[in-house]
Amino acid sequence: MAEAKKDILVVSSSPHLRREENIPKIMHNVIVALVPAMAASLYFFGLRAILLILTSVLSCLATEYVFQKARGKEITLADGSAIITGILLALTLPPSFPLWATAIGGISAMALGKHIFGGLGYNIFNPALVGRAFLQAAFPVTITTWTPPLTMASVDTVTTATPLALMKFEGKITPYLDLFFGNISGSLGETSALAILIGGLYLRYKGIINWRQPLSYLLSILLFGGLFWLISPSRYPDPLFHILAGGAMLGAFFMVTDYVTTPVTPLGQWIFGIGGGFLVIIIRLFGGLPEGVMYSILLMNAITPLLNRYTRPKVFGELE
Amino acid sequence: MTENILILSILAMGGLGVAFSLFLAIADRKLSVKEDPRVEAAMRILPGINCGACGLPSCHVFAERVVEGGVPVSGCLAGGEEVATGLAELLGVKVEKQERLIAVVLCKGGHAESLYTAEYYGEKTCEAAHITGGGKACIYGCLGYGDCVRACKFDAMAMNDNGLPVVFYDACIGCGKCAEACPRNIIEMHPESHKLFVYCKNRDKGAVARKVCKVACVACTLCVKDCDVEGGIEIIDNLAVVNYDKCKSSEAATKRCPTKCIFNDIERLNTKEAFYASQRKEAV
Amino acid sequence: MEVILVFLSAAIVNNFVLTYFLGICPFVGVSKKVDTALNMGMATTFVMTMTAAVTWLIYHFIILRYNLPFLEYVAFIITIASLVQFVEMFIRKASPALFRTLGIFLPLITTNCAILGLALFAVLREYDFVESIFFGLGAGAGFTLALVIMAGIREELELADVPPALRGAPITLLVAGLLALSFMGFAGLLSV
Amino acid sequence: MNNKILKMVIVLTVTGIFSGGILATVYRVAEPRIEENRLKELKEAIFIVLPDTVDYKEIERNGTVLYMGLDKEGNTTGYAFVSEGPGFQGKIRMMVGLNKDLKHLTGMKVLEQVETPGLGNRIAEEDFQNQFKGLQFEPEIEYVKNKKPEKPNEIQAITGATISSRAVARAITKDVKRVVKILKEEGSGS
Amino acid sequence: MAFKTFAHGIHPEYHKEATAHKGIEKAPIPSKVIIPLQQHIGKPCKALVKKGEEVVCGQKIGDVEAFISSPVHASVTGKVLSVEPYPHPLGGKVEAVVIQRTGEEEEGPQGNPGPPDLDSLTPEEIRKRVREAGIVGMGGATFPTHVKLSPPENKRIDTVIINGCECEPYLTADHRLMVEEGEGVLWGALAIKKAVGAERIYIGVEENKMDALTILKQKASAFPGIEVVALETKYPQGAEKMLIKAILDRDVPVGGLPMDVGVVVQNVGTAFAIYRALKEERPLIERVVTVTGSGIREPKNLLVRIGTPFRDVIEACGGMKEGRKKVIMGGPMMGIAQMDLDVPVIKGTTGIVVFGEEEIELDGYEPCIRCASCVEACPMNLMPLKIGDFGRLHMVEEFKAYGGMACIECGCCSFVCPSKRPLVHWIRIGKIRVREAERKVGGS
Amino acid sequence: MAAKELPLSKDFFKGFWKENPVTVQLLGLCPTLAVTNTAINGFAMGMATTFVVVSASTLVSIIKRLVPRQVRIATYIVIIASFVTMADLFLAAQFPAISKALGPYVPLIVVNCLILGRSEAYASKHPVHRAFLDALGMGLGFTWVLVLLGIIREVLGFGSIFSLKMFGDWFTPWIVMILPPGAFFTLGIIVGVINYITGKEGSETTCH
Repeated sequence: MAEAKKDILVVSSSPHLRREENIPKIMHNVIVALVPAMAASLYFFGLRAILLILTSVLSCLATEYVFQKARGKEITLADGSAIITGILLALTLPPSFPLWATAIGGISAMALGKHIFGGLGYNIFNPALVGRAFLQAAFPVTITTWTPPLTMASVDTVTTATPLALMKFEGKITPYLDLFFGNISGSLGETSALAILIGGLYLRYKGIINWRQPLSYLLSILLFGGLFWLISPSRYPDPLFHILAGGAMLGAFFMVTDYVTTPVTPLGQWIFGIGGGFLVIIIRLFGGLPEGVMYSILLMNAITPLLNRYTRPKVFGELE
Repeated sequence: MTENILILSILAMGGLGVAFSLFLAIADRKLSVKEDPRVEAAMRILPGINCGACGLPSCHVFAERVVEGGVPVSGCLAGGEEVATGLAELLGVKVEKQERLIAVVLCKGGHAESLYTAEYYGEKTCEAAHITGGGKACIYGCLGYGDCVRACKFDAMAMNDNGLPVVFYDACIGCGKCAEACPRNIIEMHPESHKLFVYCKNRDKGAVARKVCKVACVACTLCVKDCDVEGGIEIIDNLAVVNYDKCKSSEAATKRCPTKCIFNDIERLNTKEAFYASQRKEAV
Repeated sequence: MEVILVFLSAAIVNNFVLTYFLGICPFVGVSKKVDTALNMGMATTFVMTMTAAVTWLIYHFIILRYNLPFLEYVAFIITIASLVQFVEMFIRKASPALFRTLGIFLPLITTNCAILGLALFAVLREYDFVESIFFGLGAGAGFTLALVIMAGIREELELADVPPALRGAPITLLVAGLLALSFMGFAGLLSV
Repeated sequence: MNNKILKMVIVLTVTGIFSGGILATVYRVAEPRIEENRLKELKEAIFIVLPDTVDYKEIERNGTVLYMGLDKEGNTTGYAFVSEGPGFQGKIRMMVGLNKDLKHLTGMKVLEQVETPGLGNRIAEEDFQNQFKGLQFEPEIEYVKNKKPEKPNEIQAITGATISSRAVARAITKDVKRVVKILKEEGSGS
Repeated sequence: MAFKTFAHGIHPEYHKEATAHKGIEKAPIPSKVIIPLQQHIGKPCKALVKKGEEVVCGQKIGDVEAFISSPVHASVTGKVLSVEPYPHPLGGKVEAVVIQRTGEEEEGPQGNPGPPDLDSLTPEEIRKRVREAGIVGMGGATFPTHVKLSPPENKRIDTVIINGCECEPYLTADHRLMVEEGEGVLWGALAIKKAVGAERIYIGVEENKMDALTILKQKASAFPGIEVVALETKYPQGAEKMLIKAILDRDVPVGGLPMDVGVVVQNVGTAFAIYRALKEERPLIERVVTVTGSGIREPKNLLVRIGTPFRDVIEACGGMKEGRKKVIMGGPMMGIAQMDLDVPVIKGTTGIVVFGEEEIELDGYEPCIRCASCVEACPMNLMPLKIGDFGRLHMVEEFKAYGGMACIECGCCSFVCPSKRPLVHWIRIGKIRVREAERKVGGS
Repeated sequence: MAAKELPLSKDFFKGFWKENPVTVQLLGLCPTLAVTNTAINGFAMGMATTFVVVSASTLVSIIKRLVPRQVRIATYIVIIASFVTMADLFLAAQFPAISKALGPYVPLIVVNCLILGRSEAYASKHPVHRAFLDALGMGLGFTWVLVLLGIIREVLGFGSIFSLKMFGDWFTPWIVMILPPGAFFTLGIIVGVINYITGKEGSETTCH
């Protein structure tokens, strides 16, 4: 080896300046943005919520560790991406969901959703939703068994239906204020629209998400929901209900905005949002399941590579 | 009833058979397009690994061309003589003997011999490092990130402990991919008969070259004088260059080299086995 | 309206590849590039539609008429084989350019179980002639859809750090599983 | 050229003829067994939905096939028929038993279904099917969720499979009314 | 107040305060200069002098008979030590004339009467003199200026834009030039306008250089047809295409030149060099160089003779601090890291930025998380994440299909990437590969 | 082609592991995925396929000289379809329950590329006894993978093996395993694991 000179020069390719932002910073901000939703779940469902979130996060971290260790890769548990997956997965589960099944969800989320593709950045589908969809397919009964929030006075029943299920199967509409604040039965994190909105606005404020995806997704739900409502107001709920009920808000701010699994081009992002919103309405109103947010996003994830391919922006100065 | 079924089904199936085979036969006649069956036959002979050493995109294209007569039957480097004979047999032509090509790495300035004036940060490939100049002071020398080794599809190269690539004489088929991959054009393809090589590409003046690398050619002209053949070696741009038209091998020319950068017939010593044996020894 | 339902059902809700496992071989084999996948999909759709029509005729005018149910498979497969071969010859003659992009897939189509599956399902579901044709179109469209989506994903995965043992077929199957999981969202869409 | 074509035609035709012949022979052997299996299955289903039945008679009315159950003495035990309707993913076919007075059901057995395993396909389980014993179908069969049925025309839906349960209820309601109408007309007519 | 600008781009920290208010100092004249025979885009010069020959400051020592080329001049009076390949700040080794200085403090040819005003010069004469003075694009591009001043017959030029953006962080050379030599810049701009027959002149300056804006606006009132435009401070505002977009809202076509939309863009430094060449008949032998960065003891704006080794320039600023350093010629966004301090200052050296340990980015990168920051940042509206990968993996066809060749290598994508991926580096590889492939096709 | 005479045992055993039709050659994936929700279904499908591949290969090997090139595929496919029909009739007559469970996937054996592949690539070029052994090996190789797949999916999806209950009431079946996604996941993982064991990187389908 040549003698190491003391003031050796460093050469590298330009640019020589880099923004301070890095992956852990982004991820940690997302975790911060999830705090209101987690707090709301604690308020409505008590310590059970914390248990679920912990189980989910730990199982995700453990799976990530095992995969990275097995492949001899750098262990990147600290970058926070596994934690986010864990939290998001937990937030989509019913409060009474068994812990062992939660762990299976966490493992399948990380294994099937992320590490078979090579880890962070390479996955095609949103890992948390892969975990959720896996659980939905594996334990369809357990995952649709809902307990009411602590704040809801209900003595006669141990299980209830979510606002969407009430709407779909019994034609009942839940009051909007309850939907907004989260005084309803449903998954841990999707009950309180308010808490999610706070987190989403924080992410926007920090510049981590852009406004295109949540906006187009929610607008599309409003539009298509509104269309059917106009066709038959008695049969279909009004668009505001669609926005506030179920996982629409959580999806709009934390899943449609996921970097890895959504398009990178502006046009692609619009199409993703609009297509997703359309699918939500179709599945909610005509499908076999009351909720369509998860599937709408997974399906759009699947065509994201195609969207990226066919919505390449016009190069500056490119002729038509 | 039962007899009926038997007869009916025989009739039906026979009818279908007649109908479809006639239909196809007529279609075949009306719509037939000839494809040379020899292409398929050639494909069977070729190795089918689409290495691209022949300069064509795939083995199939090669097969088409070779049948057309666009490329010689010996054009498949990966397949070697066996394929060439096979193709020749198929196409009824004679094999032109072609001399085997070997890749030669013309730089001996590894970590131990070179001066580093800078540290390179960035993608660890020669190609990328070359754009920024890399860390080595010698801008003609091997960058040592192994693009050539990665380019080799035949497992005929490896990086040694000194950060230099080694070509395995016994495994190289002469496809030239490594030479193509080297951004500094240090690797050259030579016929087997070339034995004498100057392992340096530095065109700086002797003093400058010497400063940056212990085994650089300093253009001292000793080899030029010692060479068995007059004019077998010339100095071009401060660098000794072997003129293979006149001289392919000369032990004498290598004797007095002050920086030990010219050798005769050492390539054949680089076999796969020898390489891994030597690496292991050093590791111990 | 009815035929549109048949079409949508075959294309999306009961996607041939993702719910009936039909046409998995080409699905795994020809889904590396989007362009190729698209061509393969179109070729298959074309053959499927033709098959749906011809096998319907054969079923109704030979097999049902003379009550020879046991000849169904043989008759169908020989029809398909001949059809594919004919299409191959025809395209080759009519448009050599098209043949170069499509032709290489045609031999693959004969043993694409989606085609025979299509013919069998059409019989099983007692579709009439027009419905059969739309069923073929829909199944072809669904096959193309799945194939193109998969190709898009696989192009992306070319750049990904997939574990070596999973590269190629295994990751394709796993992604197909995830796609099937996503397509479960459509379950029950057209039947209630 | 012509020779080639001729050979092609002959080979394929001969193959076809052989194939047709052999298959016909095999079919001739297998067919009775297959038919037997089919009848056995039908019979079993009828006996399940119509208690105390040992024999049945197939009757056809306006294109609807009905099975009249007979007990040991040859008395009518009720009527069975096949009811069909769209389920969650595909068609559901059921054998439904109707009592002699056409007042209530005597049983139901799912013949064919492609509902989600573990969820919708639980309509084929005993517990669910048994709910139809003695169930009244006027004004129509209703389903309730997560609680015990209270009225005589109610069944409890399978948890997580509301749609499949509802599909069964709807299909049976529709078909039983039709059958009852046919039988009543016949009764009044004769 | 909303300033004019273009779409996308980034807002890095500018770090200009270290030198923004420091007047231009004359650097000591070095004892030895190295004049590379190629300091421009185009055909390299041939040496007009031999080893041992005496040369005087301002003497033309290299030239070649080619349109796209530019002569070089001795920047000191002295004796030619050698003509040999020498490390070049743009990489590799280039034939250079090395001159040992013998003369005392010389100012070079200047004060020649020259024509009193522009009216006496024809466009043809302006171009000729600009060429003889060896003027090239001083913003770093080093495209021979007389070529730009000779638009082909079929391209009508209506507008001249003088680029005073200096959007690269750290650099203040142009800024100081505008503040201190505003009149010269404006005069040079008029000469350019006359040479190309344009109707108007815009001078684009980013609004973070308020003093320069004020001074230029004041002085411009005396010149007809010059408008000083304040632009938003955003990188890469100074890229030709972006500048034209911001000021005129015209899109230069991909692969096209500003002249395709009737515009000529010149850097303020170039305008000033033209002024000195015409007014003072002084060839281009010195330029303003910003020497700054955390590794420099006394950051300065220096007037440096072309050919001065970097080592001497850095010495004139109190030398470098201890430890590992990165020496960049040009700004940190597009500049080139040097592996040797013997390289000389050339006509395109806008600055020498020396980064100390803390400013050197770490090696290595993470997987792309497809955050789309690069897509949002790219002023050329490309998808850097894609073309970067295509370049890295030598996917030539895809690289071209995604418009990789349109990349201006401004570095915005690499700058914003949270995974620290070296996108520009990869894109350069891609471009090289595409050119190689095209050469191959063309060749066979 | 068969320049070197391999031992007969090799003809037989290669289908089990080295050239396993499913895990290595990726042939016949449709039935592999579709009918393996229980072990018994997988077994039945495997046996039916084995029957067809053995009969077809043997017959093809016998008549290989009589068939002209142009109608080779068509003839083979007719032969295969005939055997499949026989298998189908046999199942319907003897095992109506299994016949019902396998549904339309029995006729789809016709287009299982494994069978045509063996007929075309092996039987049409080799003597009868070799073709027979090769087909038998392939068929059994196919069967064991199907049974393994069936076992995994049945255990997780129903909590049983060959319909025998495995776990107590505490076990909640993973319904996903008997649904399409579970089939894809399980096969994907099995092929991945086998690639890992054999040290092979990525495999491509050779179906044609």
